[in-house]
Amino acid sequence: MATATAWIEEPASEQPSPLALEQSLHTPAAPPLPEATLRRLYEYMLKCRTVEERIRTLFRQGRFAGNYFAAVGQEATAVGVTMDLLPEDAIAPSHRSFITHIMKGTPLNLLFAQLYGRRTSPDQGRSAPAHCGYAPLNIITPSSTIAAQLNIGTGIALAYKMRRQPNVVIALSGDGSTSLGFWHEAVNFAGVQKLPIVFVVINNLYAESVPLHLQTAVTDISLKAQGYGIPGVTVDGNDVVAVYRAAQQAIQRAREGHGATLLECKTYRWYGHSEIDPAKYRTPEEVKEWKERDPLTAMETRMEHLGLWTAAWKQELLDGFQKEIQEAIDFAESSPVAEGQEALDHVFSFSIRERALDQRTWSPSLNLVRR
Amino acid sequence: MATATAWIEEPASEQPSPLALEQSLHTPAAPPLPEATLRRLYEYMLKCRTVEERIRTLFRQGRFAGNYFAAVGQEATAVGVTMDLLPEDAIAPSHRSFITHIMKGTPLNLLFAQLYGRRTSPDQGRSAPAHCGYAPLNIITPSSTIAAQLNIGTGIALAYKMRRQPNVVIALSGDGSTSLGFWHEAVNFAGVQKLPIVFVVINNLYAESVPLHLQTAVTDISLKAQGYGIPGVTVDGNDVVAVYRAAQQAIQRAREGHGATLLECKTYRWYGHSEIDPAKYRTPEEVKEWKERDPLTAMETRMEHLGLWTAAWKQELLDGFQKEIQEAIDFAESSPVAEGQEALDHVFSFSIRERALDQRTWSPSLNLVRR
Amino acid sequence: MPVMTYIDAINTALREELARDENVYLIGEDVGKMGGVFKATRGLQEEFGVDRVIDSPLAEGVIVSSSIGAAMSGLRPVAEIQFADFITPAMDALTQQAARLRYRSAGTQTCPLTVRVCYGGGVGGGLYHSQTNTSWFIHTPGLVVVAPSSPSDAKGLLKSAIRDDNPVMFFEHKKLYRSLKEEVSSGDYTIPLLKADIKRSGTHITAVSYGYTLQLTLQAAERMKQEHGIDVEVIDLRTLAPWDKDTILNSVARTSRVVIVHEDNRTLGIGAEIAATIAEQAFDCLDAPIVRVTPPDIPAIPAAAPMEEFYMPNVDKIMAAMQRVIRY
Amino acid sequence: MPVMTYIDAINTALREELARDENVYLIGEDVGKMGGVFKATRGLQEEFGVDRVIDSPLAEGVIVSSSIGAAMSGLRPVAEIQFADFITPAMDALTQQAARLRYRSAGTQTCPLTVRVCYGGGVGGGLYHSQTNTSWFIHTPGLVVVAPSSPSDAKGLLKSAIRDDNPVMFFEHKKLYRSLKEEVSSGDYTIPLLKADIKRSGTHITAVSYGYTLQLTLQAAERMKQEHGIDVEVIDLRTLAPWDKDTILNSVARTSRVVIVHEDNRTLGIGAEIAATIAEQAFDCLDAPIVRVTPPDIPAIPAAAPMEEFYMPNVDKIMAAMQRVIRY
Ligand SMILES: Cc1ncc(C[n+]2csc(CCOP(=O)(O)OP(=O)(O)O)c2C)c(N)n1
Ligand SMILES: Cc1ncc(C[n+]2csc(CCOP(=O)(O)OP(=O)(O)O)c2C)c(N)n1
Ligand SMILES: [Mg+2]
Ligand SMILES: [Mg+2]
Repeated sequence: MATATAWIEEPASEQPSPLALEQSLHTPAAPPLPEATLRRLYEYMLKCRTVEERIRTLFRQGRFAGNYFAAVGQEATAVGVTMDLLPEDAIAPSHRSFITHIMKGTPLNLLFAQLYGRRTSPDQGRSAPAHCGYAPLNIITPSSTIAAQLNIGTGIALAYKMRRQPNVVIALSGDGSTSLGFWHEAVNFAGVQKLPIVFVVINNLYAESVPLHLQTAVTDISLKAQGYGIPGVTVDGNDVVAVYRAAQQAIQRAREGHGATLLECKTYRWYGHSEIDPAKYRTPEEVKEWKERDPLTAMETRMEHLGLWTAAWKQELLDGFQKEIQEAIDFAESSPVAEGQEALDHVFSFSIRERALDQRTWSPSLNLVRR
Repeated sequence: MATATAWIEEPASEQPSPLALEQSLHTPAAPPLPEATLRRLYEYMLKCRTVEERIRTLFRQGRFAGNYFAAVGQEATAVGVTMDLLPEDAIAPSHRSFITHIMKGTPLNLLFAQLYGRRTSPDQGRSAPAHCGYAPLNIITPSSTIAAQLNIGTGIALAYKMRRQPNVVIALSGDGSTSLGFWHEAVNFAGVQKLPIVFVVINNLYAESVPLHLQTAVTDISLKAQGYGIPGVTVDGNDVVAVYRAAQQAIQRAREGHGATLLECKTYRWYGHSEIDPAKYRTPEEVKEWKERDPLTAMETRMEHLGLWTAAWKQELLDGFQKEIQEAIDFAESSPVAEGQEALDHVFSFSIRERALDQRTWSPSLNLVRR
Repeated sequence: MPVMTYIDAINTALREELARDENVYLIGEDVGKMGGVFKATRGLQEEFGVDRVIDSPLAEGVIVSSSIGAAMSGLRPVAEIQFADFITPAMDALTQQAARLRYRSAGTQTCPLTVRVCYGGGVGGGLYHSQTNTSWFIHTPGLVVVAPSSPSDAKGLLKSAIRDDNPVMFFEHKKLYRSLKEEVSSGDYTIPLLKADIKRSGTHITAVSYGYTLQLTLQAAERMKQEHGIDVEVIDLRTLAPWDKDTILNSVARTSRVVIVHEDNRTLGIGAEIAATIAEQAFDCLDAPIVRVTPPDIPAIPAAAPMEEFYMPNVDKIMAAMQRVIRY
Repeated sequence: MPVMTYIDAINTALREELARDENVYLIGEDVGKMGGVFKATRGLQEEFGVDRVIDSPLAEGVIVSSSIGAAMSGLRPVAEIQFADFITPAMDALTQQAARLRYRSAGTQTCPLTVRVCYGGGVGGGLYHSQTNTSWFIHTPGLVVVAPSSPSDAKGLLKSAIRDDNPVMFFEHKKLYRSLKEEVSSGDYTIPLLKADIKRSGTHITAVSYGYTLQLTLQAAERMKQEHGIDVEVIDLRTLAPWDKDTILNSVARTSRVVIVHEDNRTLGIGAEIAATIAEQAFDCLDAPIVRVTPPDIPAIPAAAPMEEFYMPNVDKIMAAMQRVIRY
């Protein structure tokens, strides 16, 4: 029988080492991304930023109710892991993944209708703002239960596998989600079944007010992959090129049937957990430091050096985005709100209206012998 | 900012490496165990084996109802991790940990009364056979929910920590338990809180009929420790000395406030999952191979070489055990069974008998103006 | 028609559905190589392969939640929960995900999955192998909850459950698995969900039950006829949620006396909802108090036989209740 | 006496209990540094330190299950579930562990813990920040379930819960947190568990409710008096499990008419148990159908205002029910 020490070493040889995979992302061998790709990465980040800042303003103006969970500051991660997905690929979104709809192609009109809780929204006004799905593009309508979308995602991945479909599920969650049993059961199942799914852990160092060291005793969440026999990779979540490269590699693995990957993206949310959170639990210095590492400006500098960016081009893009956003806002604000009784719809495949509104009373039928 | 690669390496330096810890168990430096300790390890293994084989016979004879989950073949693990615990230390047992009661000192009379479901049992006939706790020695009365005892165990460990008590919780579970979210939440919490608890994963390669590779994509469960920032150790669970040494080291760490350890013991159950499981899902060859690695005979050979074992001594021990067991059986079989209505007791700190048996009916009180 | 046990009827229904629709697959603990701890899936992995009969990791949560995703994708998962006592890890998947996916997506995303749950006491299973916890799910709109009381119902209802477009929880009583045989049509028949079944008609008392206690209720009804000349109408709920109000209230309008029997805890067992509905919508029909025959409110069924007997409904307890509403 | 909101009363009770008993500690998501998402634990970590006010990982399961172990060891944990909607990960800990530890150990091991749960709708929280799921726990013998309807009740009942030797679930309605102020005695007083409270006495109708809807019921009662001269007796359950049968049945014996109001789903909400108990044990007392005012059976409360209004009980709906039982 092997010695205990030997046992410990075994797996490394059995499974792709996170390190190996990670380093390969930084080997000079890796060809530079096409200019068109760089441009699109930037355009999308700028669009996401523009859309969310506008959403935040609308919320502060009280033009829609509920709440919003902005990913401002995290665009490099959201964009890098979801660009170039196929329509048949699925996204399992978290509460902070609203902008991934923009990546997948959900019409902006519908997204704003969702924020406004209008009947024209994909959920007809049921879900809270930002908790949005879109069936035609395989974006799961999320609950609010943290990590639950990952587990549903494994089932979609299982269906791809059973049908030998070369598609992938991008499952998004945060550092806090990794403490939940649901997260563990999902990743373990994906490991055992070699499912085509990429678990993107967006490590923004906080779960609401709770800092990472109270969430887990490790500082690199990618280490957790070791326990599931899948590769774990950590990338700078504010470097959209690094994120995109890592994601593409993981997506490739998945499509080719080599199974799941855990991709940790280290980033930071600029604002509170939600629009009603002043985020007093973070120091101004920390926030400032991270804002200086703005993924957008970083990309601008990089592209400017390559002669791919000008202020004029940016303005042009912004003008286009603002126009599109304004149309979406108009659509949402002119959309009807569902009527009260519509709350009774879509409970089952059959209608429950009659049952729910049943006012009948029964009285004795006397045409019977009674004792 | 550090490179991704650097991040991956960080934690190793931060936390005791599983390898380091493991190797230290095999360094020639480690002093040989005192003869008395070797003797006690053997005596306990022999006693556990003898008790369980007798229990299995009693079950087959239909002398007690329900079922039983024998750890025969796994004694080196059960004994090695629980010997020399203090009365204030706690055990969080699984369904296959009945024999750890013998280690902790629960009177054999009570244990057999528990199997027989008699009123004299610690649970007065409530729990299924083998699901036994004992308050005076801090053994948690287990549920059947796999892994749930680990989570309760973390709370006991938290209490030790809060009270600066140098005690430890030995939390026992199997390979199958590691797939449950409960397992993950317990180990993660222990890692964050640096709790005095040792998670002993008894890896006997099967969860009922399900083999390890369908449970997890790793072959060494100790690897999972990496994701929680605690040391993970794998030992030969059939080598009682190796198990005892590893356990003592983990227990030491816990008592000194350095936190939790994940100790994987690789072993094998000789019989079915329970007494009603023919275990057709395993090959006779596999079973044979493992029976040849019987922890008891291995220890006998080892001790014989050291001049510490004779067949006569063994017989002497066996005679003593059989006598003690017979007394316990007599006690159990002569103990009363609870009456039906006792099912109403111990629901709350107050009695519910009156409420549950309430036959009263109310009629209108006419001394009131009625509309 | 072949004579079958309840477990054989379930095994047959699963085999026929696996053969009929390639989108159907089974997943659960020990359902594959071992064929299930109660042998409900016996022989199915050999016949349909490891991709369609999956031995899952020990994790009820992902057994159900992965099935939700697969169902969203057009598959027809049939998940097994080995014992109702261990369904808690799947509580979020069932109540927050499966029950609400259609609702929160306004009908654009659905999960036609079936979750088979082995439940019930009376077999000496003790605190953690005897539970009946249908109430948690009856109380969760969005879930269809079914519980057959006989082999032929088991086959026909399970087929309907698998073909239904809603998440269906299918509760199988472990004591019925082998204690009861009857003729089961070998054909491909289904029994409609959402409809109760009048298993015995009568004019003096309406007795409502489901699962194992339905059989006890039928025995009590027979003895009431033999020994007291009382005609008891026995209604099998079959579907516990949404339950068939009309069939029951129509019966009460004829009999004016009601006895409800179930094995779930008394407080907020389904009997409470049925009684409350009658007391609100059929108040005029009542000539006597509505009597529930249930276990007492204790955490679980103890292992020792006398305590289990004390807990379980039985024919005598049911007859005593019937006497009470008649004598009133 | 100081005038306090419900949230201040809870904060005060927690502070006083932390100061009174060194075995009391708090644990939950964001309860420490942030003082809770609703500020129920505001200032307590500063005052009592990180060992006694613990920011837990995002895992309701271990928040509750670790509290069980700590309680077994003699501590008095007060765990917080941030939203009732997210209690499912703790379902095993609550129903299979906390509720049964005393029972399965025949009283030799117990867990005196308190689990504070923020529940309820009417604040636009949408599908996953509005739930009322008390029924799951009322249906679980071994748990004491408490739900205060006012600031002074909140303080007195929370102190009793923390000092009680049973696992107590303490449901706090988020809409009550700041919508209501009243005088709250500054002393160290407790209010007994297991007893209902007659918040308004009357002779014509017995109206039963708890939590937020209790306040609506009081408003409806007042208007029934003003507008129709009807005297409604309003009973606040306070403890939902085990509920106070005697107080309610004694009242029904006097009034002979019953209206039950709650925010939980209609099917198997606590109203079902109360109505069923009355229909069995106080049948003679009834002069009218027992009417329940509840939301419809839909999976959860939609975000859009009109649908939430349609869902929630309100004063008009309650008055209509009261008219119905009077006119009958
Ligand atoms: C099971 C569950 N518990 C608690 C909550 C409340 N909650 C919503 S978001 C959140 C923090 C999530 O943190 P993280 O996973 O890091 O994602 P982030 O918000 O940082 O993007 C919490 C505790 C929830 N939605 N679900
Ligand atoms: C949550 C839960 N699911 C299922 C079961 C049924 N069950 C009892 S033991 C067991 C297998 C446990 O395997 P393992 O953890 O390896 O322990 P072992 O039996 O090998 O000692 C299962 C599935 C259970 N008790 N709890
Ligand atoms: Mg985060
Ligand atoms: Mg095992």
